[in-house]
Amino acid sequence: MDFSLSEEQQMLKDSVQRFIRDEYELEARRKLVASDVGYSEANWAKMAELGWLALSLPEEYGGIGGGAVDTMVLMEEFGRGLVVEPYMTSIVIGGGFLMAGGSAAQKTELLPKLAAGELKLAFAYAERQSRFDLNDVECKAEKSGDGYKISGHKGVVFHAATADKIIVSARTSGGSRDADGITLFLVDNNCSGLTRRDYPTVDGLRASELEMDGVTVAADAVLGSVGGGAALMEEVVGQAIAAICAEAVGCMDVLQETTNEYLKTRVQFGVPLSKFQVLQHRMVDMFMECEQARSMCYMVNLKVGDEDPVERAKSVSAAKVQIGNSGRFVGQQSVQLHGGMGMTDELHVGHYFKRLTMIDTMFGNKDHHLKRYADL
Amino acid sequence: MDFSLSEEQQMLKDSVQRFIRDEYELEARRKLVASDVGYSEANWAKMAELGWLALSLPEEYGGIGGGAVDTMVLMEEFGRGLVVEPYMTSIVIGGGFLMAGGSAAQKTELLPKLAAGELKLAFAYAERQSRFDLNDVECKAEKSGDGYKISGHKGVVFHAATADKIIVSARTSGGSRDADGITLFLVDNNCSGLTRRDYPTVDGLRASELEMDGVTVAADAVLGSVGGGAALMEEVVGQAIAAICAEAVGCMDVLQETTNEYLKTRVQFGVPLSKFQVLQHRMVDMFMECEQARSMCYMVNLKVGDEDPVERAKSVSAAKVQIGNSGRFVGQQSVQLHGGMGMTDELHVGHYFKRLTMIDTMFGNKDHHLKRYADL
Amino acid sequence: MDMEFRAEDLAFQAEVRQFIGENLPLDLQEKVARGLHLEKDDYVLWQQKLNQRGWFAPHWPVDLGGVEWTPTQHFLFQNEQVEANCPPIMPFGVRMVAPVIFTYGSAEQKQRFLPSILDSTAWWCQGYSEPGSGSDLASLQTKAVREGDHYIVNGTKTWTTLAQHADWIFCLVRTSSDSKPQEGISFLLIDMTTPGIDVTPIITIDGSHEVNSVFFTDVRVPVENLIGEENKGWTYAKFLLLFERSNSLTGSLKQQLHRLRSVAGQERSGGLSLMADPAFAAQLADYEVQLRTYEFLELRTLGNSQPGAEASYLKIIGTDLQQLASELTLQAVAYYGNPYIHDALVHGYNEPAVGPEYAAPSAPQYFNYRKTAIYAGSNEIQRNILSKAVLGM
Amino acid sequence: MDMEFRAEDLAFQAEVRQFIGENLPLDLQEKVARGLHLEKDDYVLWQQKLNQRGWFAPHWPVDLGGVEWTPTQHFLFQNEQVEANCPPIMPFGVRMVAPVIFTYGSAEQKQRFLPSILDSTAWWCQGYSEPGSGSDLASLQTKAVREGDHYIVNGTKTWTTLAQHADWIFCLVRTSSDSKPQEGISFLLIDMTTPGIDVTPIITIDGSHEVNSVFFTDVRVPVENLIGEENKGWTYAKFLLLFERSNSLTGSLKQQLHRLRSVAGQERSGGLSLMADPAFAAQLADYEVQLRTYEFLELRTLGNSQPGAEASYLKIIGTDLQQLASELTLQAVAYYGNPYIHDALVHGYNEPAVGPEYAAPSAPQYFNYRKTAIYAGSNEIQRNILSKAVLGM
Repeated sequence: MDFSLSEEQQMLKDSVQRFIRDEYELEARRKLVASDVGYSEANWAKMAELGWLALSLPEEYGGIGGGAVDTMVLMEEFGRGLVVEPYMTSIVIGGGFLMAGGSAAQKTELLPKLAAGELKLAFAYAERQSRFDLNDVECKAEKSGDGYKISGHKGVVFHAATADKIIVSARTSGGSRDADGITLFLVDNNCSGLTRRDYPTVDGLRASELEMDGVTVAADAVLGSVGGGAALMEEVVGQAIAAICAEAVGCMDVLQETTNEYLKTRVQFGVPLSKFQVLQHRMVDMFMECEQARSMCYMVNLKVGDEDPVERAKSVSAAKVQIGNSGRFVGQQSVQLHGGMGMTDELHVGHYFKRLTMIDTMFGNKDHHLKRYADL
Repeated sequence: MDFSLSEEQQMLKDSVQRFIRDEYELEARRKLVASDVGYSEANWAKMAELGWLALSLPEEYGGIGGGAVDTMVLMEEFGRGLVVEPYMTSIVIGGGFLMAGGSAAQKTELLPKLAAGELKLAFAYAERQSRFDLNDVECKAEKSGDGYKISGHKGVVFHAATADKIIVSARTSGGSRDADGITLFLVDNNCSGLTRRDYPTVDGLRASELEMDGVTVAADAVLGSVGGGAALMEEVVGQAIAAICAEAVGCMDVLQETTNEYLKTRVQFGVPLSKFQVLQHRMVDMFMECEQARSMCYMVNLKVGDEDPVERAKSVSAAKVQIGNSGRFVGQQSVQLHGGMGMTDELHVGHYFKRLTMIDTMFGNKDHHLKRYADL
Repeated sequence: MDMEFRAEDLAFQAEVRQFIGENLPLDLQEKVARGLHLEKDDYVLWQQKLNQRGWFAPHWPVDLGGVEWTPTQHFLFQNEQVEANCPPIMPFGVRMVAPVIFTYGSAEQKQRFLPSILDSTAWWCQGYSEPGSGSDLASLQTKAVREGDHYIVNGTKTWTTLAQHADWIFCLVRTSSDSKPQEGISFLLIDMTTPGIDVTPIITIDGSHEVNSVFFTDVRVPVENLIGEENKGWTYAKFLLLFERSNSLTGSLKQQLHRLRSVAGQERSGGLSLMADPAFAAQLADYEVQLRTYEFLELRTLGNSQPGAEASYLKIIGTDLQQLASELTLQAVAYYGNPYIHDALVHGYNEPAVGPEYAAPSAPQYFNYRKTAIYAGSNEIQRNILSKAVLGM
Repeated sequence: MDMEFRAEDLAFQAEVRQFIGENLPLDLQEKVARGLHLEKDDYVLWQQKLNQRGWFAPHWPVDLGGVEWTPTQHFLFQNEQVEANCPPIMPFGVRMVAPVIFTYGSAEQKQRFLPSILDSTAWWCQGYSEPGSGSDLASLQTKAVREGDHYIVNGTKTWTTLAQHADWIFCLVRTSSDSKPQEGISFLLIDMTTPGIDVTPIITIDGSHEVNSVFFTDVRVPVENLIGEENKGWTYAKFLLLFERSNSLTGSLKQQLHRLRSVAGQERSGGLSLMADPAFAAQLADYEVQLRTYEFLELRTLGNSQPGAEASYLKIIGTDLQQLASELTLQAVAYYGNPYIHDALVHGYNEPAVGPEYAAPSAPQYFNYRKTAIYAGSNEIQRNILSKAVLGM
């Protein structure tokens, strides 16, 4: 058992930290968020150049072959920088789906482009009625010639507007909430029958509503086996949760450090706020939440590849619960301890708080995962 | 709307306070708890003499005709004194059942004796499998001649050893957890077929396990209608909960006052503990829990007679939830803030804490009542 | 002790209901119900309707325009307003500066300021906090120096709610630095059109413009705008803070609960209503129990016309519940807490909603409500007050 | 980063399991599993078995009887002990005073005291707290005055765990009142049979006799029983406190969880197992998540042989979880938390149980475990330490 970073991981960490320092000052990020696409293509190209897009992809397809812990190192620093580029959707999720379920042809065609920054992917799974159940799928794909015709609605699809292809879950058989009968499709973003409504999100990202009205795809657009999408989603979403836990840890650490610093400099009643015992203990509680979140982040990234599906699912859900609880406490208290200043858009505190709030929602909030854990 | 006490209620309060001051010093109580019967017959006689046993009973049967608020005033002071006499089981519950469901003959025979302190009652309802569901009754009563034969087990029957008669819930029809088909019986304590195992409880009271093996009762032992026991229990247990909420408020107030006093006198690091901000805020939280508990105690005692059964049940369950939460916090923190001293049997802090802990269990803990509230 | 409403109370309640039914425009009612941003005109319209009926300032002395209501009537009045989704009353004039004016002001000041507060032709804002003085209000640095018949005011006020609409600001200013910080403070009324006043928006984390910084540069304020005595302003400030904190929240909490139940009733989980989800149902029940507790805590203090320490615990518990309700609502809408289209929060937005219409205000309200535990003396400050005032620690 | 156990780790684990299987008496194992009171002989028996195998003091230096285990082996060893319901190790000798002796003691002291700690023929207790010195340990008043070759000790120690069995007590005593409270403290080893020592039981709220007051009246202690230098005892005391606080709790928390799951599995609710009750299942899952978090928090600190600040947060979080598990267990047994038959908590009680056998220890354990947030420096004190040591506040 060993919880230390390898030399390569430490170098990666340093490299991302440099990037954040140079490119992700709060004002720079604010401009990206307000820009047309919502992030920087130049940053994306730089990420390709630095090998980060290739990090988790297999060596035989132009990747570096890193594991969950490598992605964790990167995502934690992305969390510290509040990075808005679509790394999670494109690389962790999109790449994850291709690796776990892609055919040889799909891998050969798409993975090298992904690694090179020439292709972006998004993942459309949520529906109006589905809440956090990945298998609650009403969107339908019907056999049509050699291919399929897909119709239905998908909600809150992150970074859909800038994706080249969207991975869509649709039902090829079974009832609305059956695990069996869900199939994943690689759908071109600009294909006919697909209508997108794009919008910003509260945490400075971009997402879209998709309406599909008889979107036609060929048979080779199927990702994984027909009807076998549930297991594939379970696997890849597990990896995404492990990665987002790392992002959350990065956010929390920044908030904890910033708040501690603020309390030491803000003077009220003639002394720094850091001299008030109630605030000292609150900070200790925030610190302990950060340490606990980090522990579970390590745990899930070490276990997300576990062969036992129950142990893997328990690890994923337990981590998501802890991250949700810790993120809520650290986020809320950072604002509270900053007082009025914490309420302003001007300080970065609120931005981290909003991101942490939305991370709890991603792939199921703490209530969802607590129930899933209990049911396992 | 008016939350003040009437002149009579204030006099009652003063009178109980005098009794507690004179008879319920911690050492005196300790002796009662260690005694054979676990309380004082002299105190019981005095309660009869002072009219307290008659307080809630109807005037036409030798009572005073008081309402829930009168009982509340008394029970709050009993809580402050950690009174161990069986007022709750005998008068609030026993008397409550006779008033709500007793036949004219039963009332005429029993209520005057109850008011005079010549009769004690207990209530046997819980069973090994029932948890907090009053309608989960496996104990059976079968028709036998003009009367019934009762067989089965009843657990944790408070003050059964000293009761003259025990009110027993038994099933005359229906399945294990049906609301219909439960009948209440007045069973003589020394009747044949009834075996009792008596024991002390963690909070200094007495309780018993009952085994009934063909206990024979006459038809006039039925309390209320045959098969209609569920509604009767719901009503009387509601009243009991309202009364026990008042007892809990008395306990909490003592703990809050005592702990505040302790913090002001206990010096550590050269200053009284009351000068530490963390402990100040903790005390404020305890104080607020006491005020909230008191608010719900008033609420439930004003609403426990409401004609709308849903509103009545919601009031009862909401109050029990709040009392459970407040009692837990105030009890635990009183021990914590007293430090090592709070852990000793010698101080009264632990005794109030234990009583509050057990009050949460009585008639369903906070989880049970939260669920009941949600289901209403 | 009793909980009965007397016949006259019920008649009063019916009268209030009828008045609201006849006077509250439906589109305004809908705006409130949906949690959309309200414009200045929305507030003014409803306040003027109430004033026409003589119900805008019921807590004022009768000779100045108040009504002799019982505590129960006050309670019923406020409850009905909220149940019917009336716009909230802006407190800065009628509930905050007015009691200071009619308690400590001169006859001239009463005559000059109270009528325009009553008919809502003057909009007030509050100049208390400063960039360096948050919890420690008494450390404020905005200076007022006497020059003939005027004070010359220099300094900065911040977190000034809706100052962008204000005609007047009531300010705490430092008129002496000689002794204890509390002793050199004065209470000034300042015309917002005076030269040298500059209002700058502060955008909060929910993206809204609710608060402002107000900069004062050599602002000349006539001495007749001083309330009471020079250097005694702290007394009036504390008096006002008690009113600010003792704002009844039961009504608005119930409104939040209605909205939460309505949202949860429309959300689906596992093919059923979210209300059927045991974890959500338990949290909702827990919230309802806490709200009922808060309501009865408030009712118990109804009789006290002069709010004291209970103002602090009602503030702590009430704002905790406001935050909790907003959090549960955000949880309820799941992924649809994410979309943020600023214009969708304004009445008259013509695009179709992203996801369910009720979802849009959820996240902004959750973020915005973090302020409730900070403003009017943070909940930490309230606990300090209680530990001293009530527990003698 | 990895979580693999290497082949040698797994071999070690198997070795430990086999040893326990062959050496732990079944009735002792059952006593532990059921949460009954353990006698002195129970502890000693198991400690001696471990010592015969060379596993009683693995953290000691190898030349004194320790073993060169990796952190992983330490972890596995402790885990196996707890999983198999071995009696806990009494820490006062082997884990508390022994490190002080082998770090700061003289060669003679090592020779004299360590062997009897190793073979459990000497039972130690801890003389730190005093009636007036709880959180503020350095204010202690027990005096030791040098008279020739002896110290004359007068004063009172309290909360002395299992002093009724002790042969020796290690004491903090005041040898000087000249300077800062911390600077006049010395660390003395005192033979409990010395005249003038009086042990009085303290009964705790769970009804058990676990702690004591120890009174010293003109107790003569040879100067060779002084550890290190006179007046430098605070250094040794703090060193020892770190060991006390850094006790791994993962194992015992898992044991509590096993018991809780077993109880809940046997309890009925609405005709089903209590485990099927959504509210209970959610609380149990929440507890399991917290425990898993604690376990990995502990694992992350495994590598640090010298415990630092993490000792404080592990203590806070670990004891919170101990209390929570005991509370959930009490909730699980519902009405059967009420009966209190003192003798039923002792092995060999021959009456049938009142209600289910597993219920009897639930309430006493819940009450008893309130101590965990108080002892070894209350959790409030731990937060003070962390805010200074880690956060620099």
